Amino acid sequence: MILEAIHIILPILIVIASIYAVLLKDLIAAAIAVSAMSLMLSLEFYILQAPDVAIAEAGIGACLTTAILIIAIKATKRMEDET
Amino acid sequence: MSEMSKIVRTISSISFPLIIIYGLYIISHGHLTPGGGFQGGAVVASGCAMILVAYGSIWTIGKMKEKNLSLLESIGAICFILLAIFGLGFGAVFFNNFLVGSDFLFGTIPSAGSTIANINTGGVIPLMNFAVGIKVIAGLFAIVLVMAHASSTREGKK
Amino acid sequence: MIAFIITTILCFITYLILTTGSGTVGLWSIEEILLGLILSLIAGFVTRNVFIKKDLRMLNPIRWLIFVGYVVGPFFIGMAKANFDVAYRVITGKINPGIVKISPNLKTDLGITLLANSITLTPGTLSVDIDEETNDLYIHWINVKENTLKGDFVDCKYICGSFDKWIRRIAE
Amino acid sequence: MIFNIPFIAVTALVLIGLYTVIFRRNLIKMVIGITIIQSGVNLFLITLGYRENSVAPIFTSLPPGTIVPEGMSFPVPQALTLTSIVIGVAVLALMLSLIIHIYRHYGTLDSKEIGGNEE
Amino acid sequence: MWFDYLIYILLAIGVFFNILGGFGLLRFPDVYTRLHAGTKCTTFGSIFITGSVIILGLKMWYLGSTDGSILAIHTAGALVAILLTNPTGAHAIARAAHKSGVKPVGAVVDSLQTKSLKHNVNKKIIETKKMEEEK
Amino acid sequence: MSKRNFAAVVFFLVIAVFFFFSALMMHPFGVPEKADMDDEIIKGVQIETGTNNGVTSVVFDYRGFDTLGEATILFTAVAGVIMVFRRLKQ
Amino acid sequence: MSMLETLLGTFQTGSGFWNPIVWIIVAALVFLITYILRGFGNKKYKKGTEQVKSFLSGNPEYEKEKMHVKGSNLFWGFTESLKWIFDILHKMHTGNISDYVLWFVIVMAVLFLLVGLM
Amino acid sequence: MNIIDFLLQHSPALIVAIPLLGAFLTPLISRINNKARNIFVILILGLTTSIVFLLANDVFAGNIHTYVFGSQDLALPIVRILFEVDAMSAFMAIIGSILALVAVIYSWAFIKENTGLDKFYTLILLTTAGMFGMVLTGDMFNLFVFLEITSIASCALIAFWTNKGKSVEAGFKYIVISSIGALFLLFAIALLYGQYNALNIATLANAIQFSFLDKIALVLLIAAFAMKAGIVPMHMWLPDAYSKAPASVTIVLVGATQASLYGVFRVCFTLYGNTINLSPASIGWIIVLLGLITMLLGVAMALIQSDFKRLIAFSAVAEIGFMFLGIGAGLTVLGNAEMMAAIGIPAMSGGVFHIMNDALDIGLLFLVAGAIYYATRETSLDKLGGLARNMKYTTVFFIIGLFAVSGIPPMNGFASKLLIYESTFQLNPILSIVAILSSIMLLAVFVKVFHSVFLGPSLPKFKEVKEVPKSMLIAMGIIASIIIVFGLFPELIINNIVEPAVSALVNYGDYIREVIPTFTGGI
Amino acid sequence: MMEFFNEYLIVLIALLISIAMAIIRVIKGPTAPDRIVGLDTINTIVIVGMVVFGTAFNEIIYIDVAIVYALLSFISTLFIAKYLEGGDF
Repeated sequence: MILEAIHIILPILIVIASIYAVLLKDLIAAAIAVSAMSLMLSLEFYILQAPDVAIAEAGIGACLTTAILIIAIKATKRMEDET
Repeated sequence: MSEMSKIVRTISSISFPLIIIYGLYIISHGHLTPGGGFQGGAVVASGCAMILVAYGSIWTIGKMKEKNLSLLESIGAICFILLAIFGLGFGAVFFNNFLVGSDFLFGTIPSAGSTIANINTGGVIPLMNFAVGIKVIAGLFAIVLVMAHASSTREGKK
Repeated sequence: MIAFIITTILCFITYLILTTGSGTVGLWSIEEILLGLILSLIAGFVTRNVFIKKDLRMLNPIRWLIFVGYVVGPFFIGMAKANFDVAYRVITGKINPGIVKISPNLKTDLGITLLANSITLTPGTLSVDIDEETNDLYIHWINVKENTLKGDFVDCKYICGSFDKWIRRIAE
Repeated sequence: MIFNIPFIAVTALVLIGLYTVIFRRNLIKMVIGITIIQSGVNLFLITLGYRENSVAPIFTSLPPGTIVPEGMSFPVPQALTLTSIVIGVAVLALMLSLIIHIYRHYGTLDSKEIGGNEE
Repeated sequence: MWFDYLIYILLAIGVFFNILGGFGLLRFPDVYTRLHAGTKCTTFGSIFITGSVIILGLKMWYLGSTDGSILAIHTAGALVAILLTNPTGAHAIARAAHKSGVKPVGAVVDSLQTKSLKHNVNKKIIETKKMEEEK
Repeated sequence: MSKRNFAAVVFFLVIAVFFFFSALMMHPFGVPEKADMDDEIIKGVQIETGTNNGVTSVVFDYRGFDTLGEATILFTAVAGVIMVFRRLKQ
Repeated sequence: MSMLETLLGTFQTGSGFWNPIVWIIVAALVFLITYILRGFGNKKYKKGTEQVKSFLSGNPEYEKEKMHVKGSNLFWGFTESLKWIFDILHKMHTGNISDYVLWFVIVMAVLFLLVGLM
Repeated sequence: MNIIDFLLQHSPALIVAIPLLGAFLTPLISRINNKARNIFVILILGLTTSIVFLLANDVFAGNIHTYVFGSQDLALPIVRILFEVDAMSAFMAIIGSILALVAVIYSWAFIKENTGLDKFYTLILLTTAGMFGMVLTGDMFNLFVFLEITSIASCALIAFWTNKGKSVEAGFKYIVISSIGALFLLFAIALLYGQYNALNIATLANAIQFSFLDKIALVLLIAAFAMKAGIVPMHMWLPDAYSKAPASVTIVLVGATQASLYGVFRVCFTLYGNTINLSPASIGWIIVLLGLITMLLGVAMALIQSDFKRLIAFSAVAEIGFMFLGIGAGLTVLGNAEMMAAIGIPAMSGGVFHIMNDALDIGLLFLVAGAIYYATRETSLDKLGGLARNMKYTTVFFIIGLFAVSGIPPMNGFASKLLIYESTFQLNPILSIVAILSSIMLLAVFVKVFHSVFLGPSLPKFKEVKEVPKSMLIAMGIIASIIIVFGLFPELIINNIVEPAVSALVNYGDYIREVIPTFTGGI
Repeated sequence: MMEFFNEYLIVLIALLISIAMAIIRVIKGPTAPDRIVGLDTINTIVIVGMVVFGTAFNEIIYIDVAIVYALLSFISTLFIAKYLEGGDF
């Protein structure tokens, strides 16, 4: 019962984080939202009984992806221009 | 301005060996606990990325050239594919786990069911873990290092 | 060379702690110990220059004992106080913040780092910046007592309590 | 027995990523969209391999009372997801390094301005 | 079993502080005060929750399971890692916030601001001196 | 809304509807219908490959060639990144 | 017919055959005839006389570079008369990555409607 | 044990493993010497090519090779990765090996003056290995992995000239397109896996019920592969990528595109072969229509281009339409034995033969374009002119390519196009009329190029232009001679290579029965 | 045994509520440092959640993942902080 509740709450949080990763104009904020999404995705993997994937997502998704994104934003520019 | 503050540097220095040894632990216990070559490699590469962010990419590239990293990655990949080809030589086909059951290196078979961690199992899998681990460490760190260095020397090029 | 040996030993101990309960030689199996030795040699070789920089003061075991005593004793108590303080402020919303400067007169990097982290985790304070040369700390204080302000500096005892003495004993 | 919420979340993630790639003009935003699609597909694979009241397919220190084939989640989707994650970071790194070069050449990240005068 | 009650109590304290951290994150007005809530409360709550897990592991070990010791030691490792990295992260965020120009809301005193001002003034003086010397 | 965006929204909605229905038509969450291959692997992990971790045995033994491909992809990406940021001859 | 096929046809389709060797012989014959015809005219060709210069209704000859018919000028009439089609085609190729992905989505949606609903 | 037997037995694995090993070794060897590296790469590709021919020789005799990684037994259910080589796979592998070998020989001189050459050769080897893996594998996820290898490596290769903004941009477009395509491919694979708990193509083909989810997966698979193959209207990345890449990369890219095309055919014929005619909306007709649009639009766009390489790229799009037309016509009559023998087999052999012809023709034209770029540093048709005086051999090669691509006898393009025209005429006359029309327009396009680049007065700025180096001429000569041989003796090729490949596609039952002996479908 | 461990699952739900609050801060925070504070909080809570879940399912080996998180989550924070400080990498 409680496990099912967790399986309902976590995907919703993931989707919310991903929506805001798209909507935010500040690319740094978008990168932070992607990182948060990745973190919760990893928790979801962990709860879906896949600890191997959770470690990989921790190392790659939550850490290195953010790092590369931030480096790329640093090399280009921060704000997404208003359309 | 390419270094972070003293506190961050000190903590990075302290936790760097811990992250490295922990990543190696994950690599070496890949066949027993969650983890393996990719995960452990990612952990160690992240640790190196921490040193990069704490000390700056110019300091880091003085310690570790990307050429050497590329070489290291090649060596890891060659080890991996040679282990696969050894399967052709010793056993019958590619990716044959020729060491399992041979009582040689990592050759024993664990008792069925729930066991405690016995590192001396898995046949060729731990060796492959190490090869892939070397490869992933060098590869991921090379990506971060090259990109960081390129972004920090942008003004110099223009 | 010394740095290499020390780092290797530290890595080996960490590895042994991580792999307890694996066999019969003590708590470990013989293969585990061998593999751990090899891996910690590698890790020690890689990290020797980053981990230790000409500062071998922390080799003394007495300092470690004091450190453990510090963490369990005054530090934990301070931390508990801090949290009830923050809880109080979260609920009531009473804050009076400001950034102040203290000069704890600690020489080593490790000491100032320990102090800064302790301060971050204890009552109402948060280390914001550090002066790289003079080791002065800039502290965000959630509840500034205005009678303690003397020019730029604030006396250490209002913010760190007895921490700086402990840390001087540990790291200097 | 819940109402397939994880599958719907997967669909939502894929669609959000696709939306980003189609409607957003910033190149880094598009890359973020691709990352989101990637996450969605990864989540899908893992979700397919989940069995109720199961544990991970690892025999070390197994919880007592686990039934061996039925009480374990599938190992194959997890292996596939590992591959997929590494592929994702490889693609991401390449895309971002190309974006850095594009910015150096064009001075902008707007996809419309960059590809605009194509014959 | 008083052990179980101890575990429950520790868990309850930990959960309370973690939720308090989240609550404080929403309630406080600026970055620095939010850092107070977000770092301190969650670290403290984590200590209690991991502490309860450690006690559980020790209890299992006492009851004769080797797994218990592994549980206790690894959880302690996680705790050490949290204690090592969390305050440093908070410090890095605070420094970054201050350098990127976020000012503390309702600050009584801000000596870092004056310091950086002074620093800038000094830099300008030195630069102008150099320029004059070059001329 | 331009003509392009209107068309995009329409076709996007079509795709969304189909994906949504496919999500509803999947097997119930947590109850897979068939499990031949994975059950076979789980049974054979300890005997055939000598490992305790099923995922690692799948990654390196049963589907080792995928892993070779994955390692190759990382190698390719690193080669590509280094090549893209190489120093050009003037 | 079948006799002829086996003799000549090196390549049989469902309804006929084709022999490239014959083609080559024909091409060679044509080339030979052309060469002979060219030989007739070649006798009267003298270098350095008026004969060599091109005659443009008495106008002076342009420079070499201007004489060259540019690639985009070729088939000008064809493209001009079908301008509306090519305009549409030009509009399709925006060079914008989002549009590329949008075309993918459109094809996918159409295929979904065709395959999924029927 | 005989060495040939040993090689033959392990050839499916070796074909992929040797280029990979070569790619991993190239950075090490290029530290020694640059020339050693070039020779090493050519040796590796030569070895691979010879093994490919060894395998193909055996496969065209009618055997299907299976190779299980990790263990030799083929017990059910299939848990290991399986390589399954039938004649179609061997056919594609031959194309890939020829193209890669030619590309490496060509680039010896072509990109000699650039930096970063060790990475360049590494990536070429990796692209080739990915191509081989894609066409040889019998496992869906493995297909995805090799698709990604191919696309990532070729993306980096497209952006090789990083000092040009356009080529970096083309590389970025390519990677976005291919990663999105690959992700939807993975989604489709996951859908199939979730239903049938299998990844092997044969096992899946045995189990597929053509339910709603299967339809979704089919659409995703076709759309993703078609986008990677450059079908209109998803072709727009292709001119960008082809025209901005170095010529020796483009020729490898042609091979990669055709590997994606192979993906479409493998999915339609083998994976869904048993059930594809259950769909009321015939997939075959959809593919035929896509092929028609592709032909017309590609050739129309090619007519108005003013850039040499971009023009050839659009004509490559048109050529892909021919293959889709031929093989789609075969797919419409799949399962109907009489129609298959009358229409399907000729149409499909035309289509399959055209895959090889397209690779050779378009490859030759791109190499010529690269040679002209090498000599003059110019690709715009408006600025080029009168080059026939300076570059005689190149002109001859271009004429050969022109004749071949527009289907003029006695080149190879004519044979395959004739087969397609005749058989599709029986299916529906409009199809063949459209095909002939676009073929004529293709001729017009290349006459334009020939006129404006090679003919005309010799321009003063190209006075100093010389013939290109020998290695480039050798590379072009290899392809040109293959084209002429294929054109002169098409029956030989069709009987020995194309017919087995076509029958491998049509008799999909054999492919499945090789793994699952109890399978009852198929012809 | 299972009934006792389910207490930990209730703790997990409470932690999820806390995560939701931090998510609100991440998406709402007016400046970038606010968002990082939220991210940092999520990090810590996720680590604790992992420990709790591993205990709840009596899987000792799962705790390793939590240690990885505790060590690595710090790094992404550092990267963003360094960006905001304004220095080159």
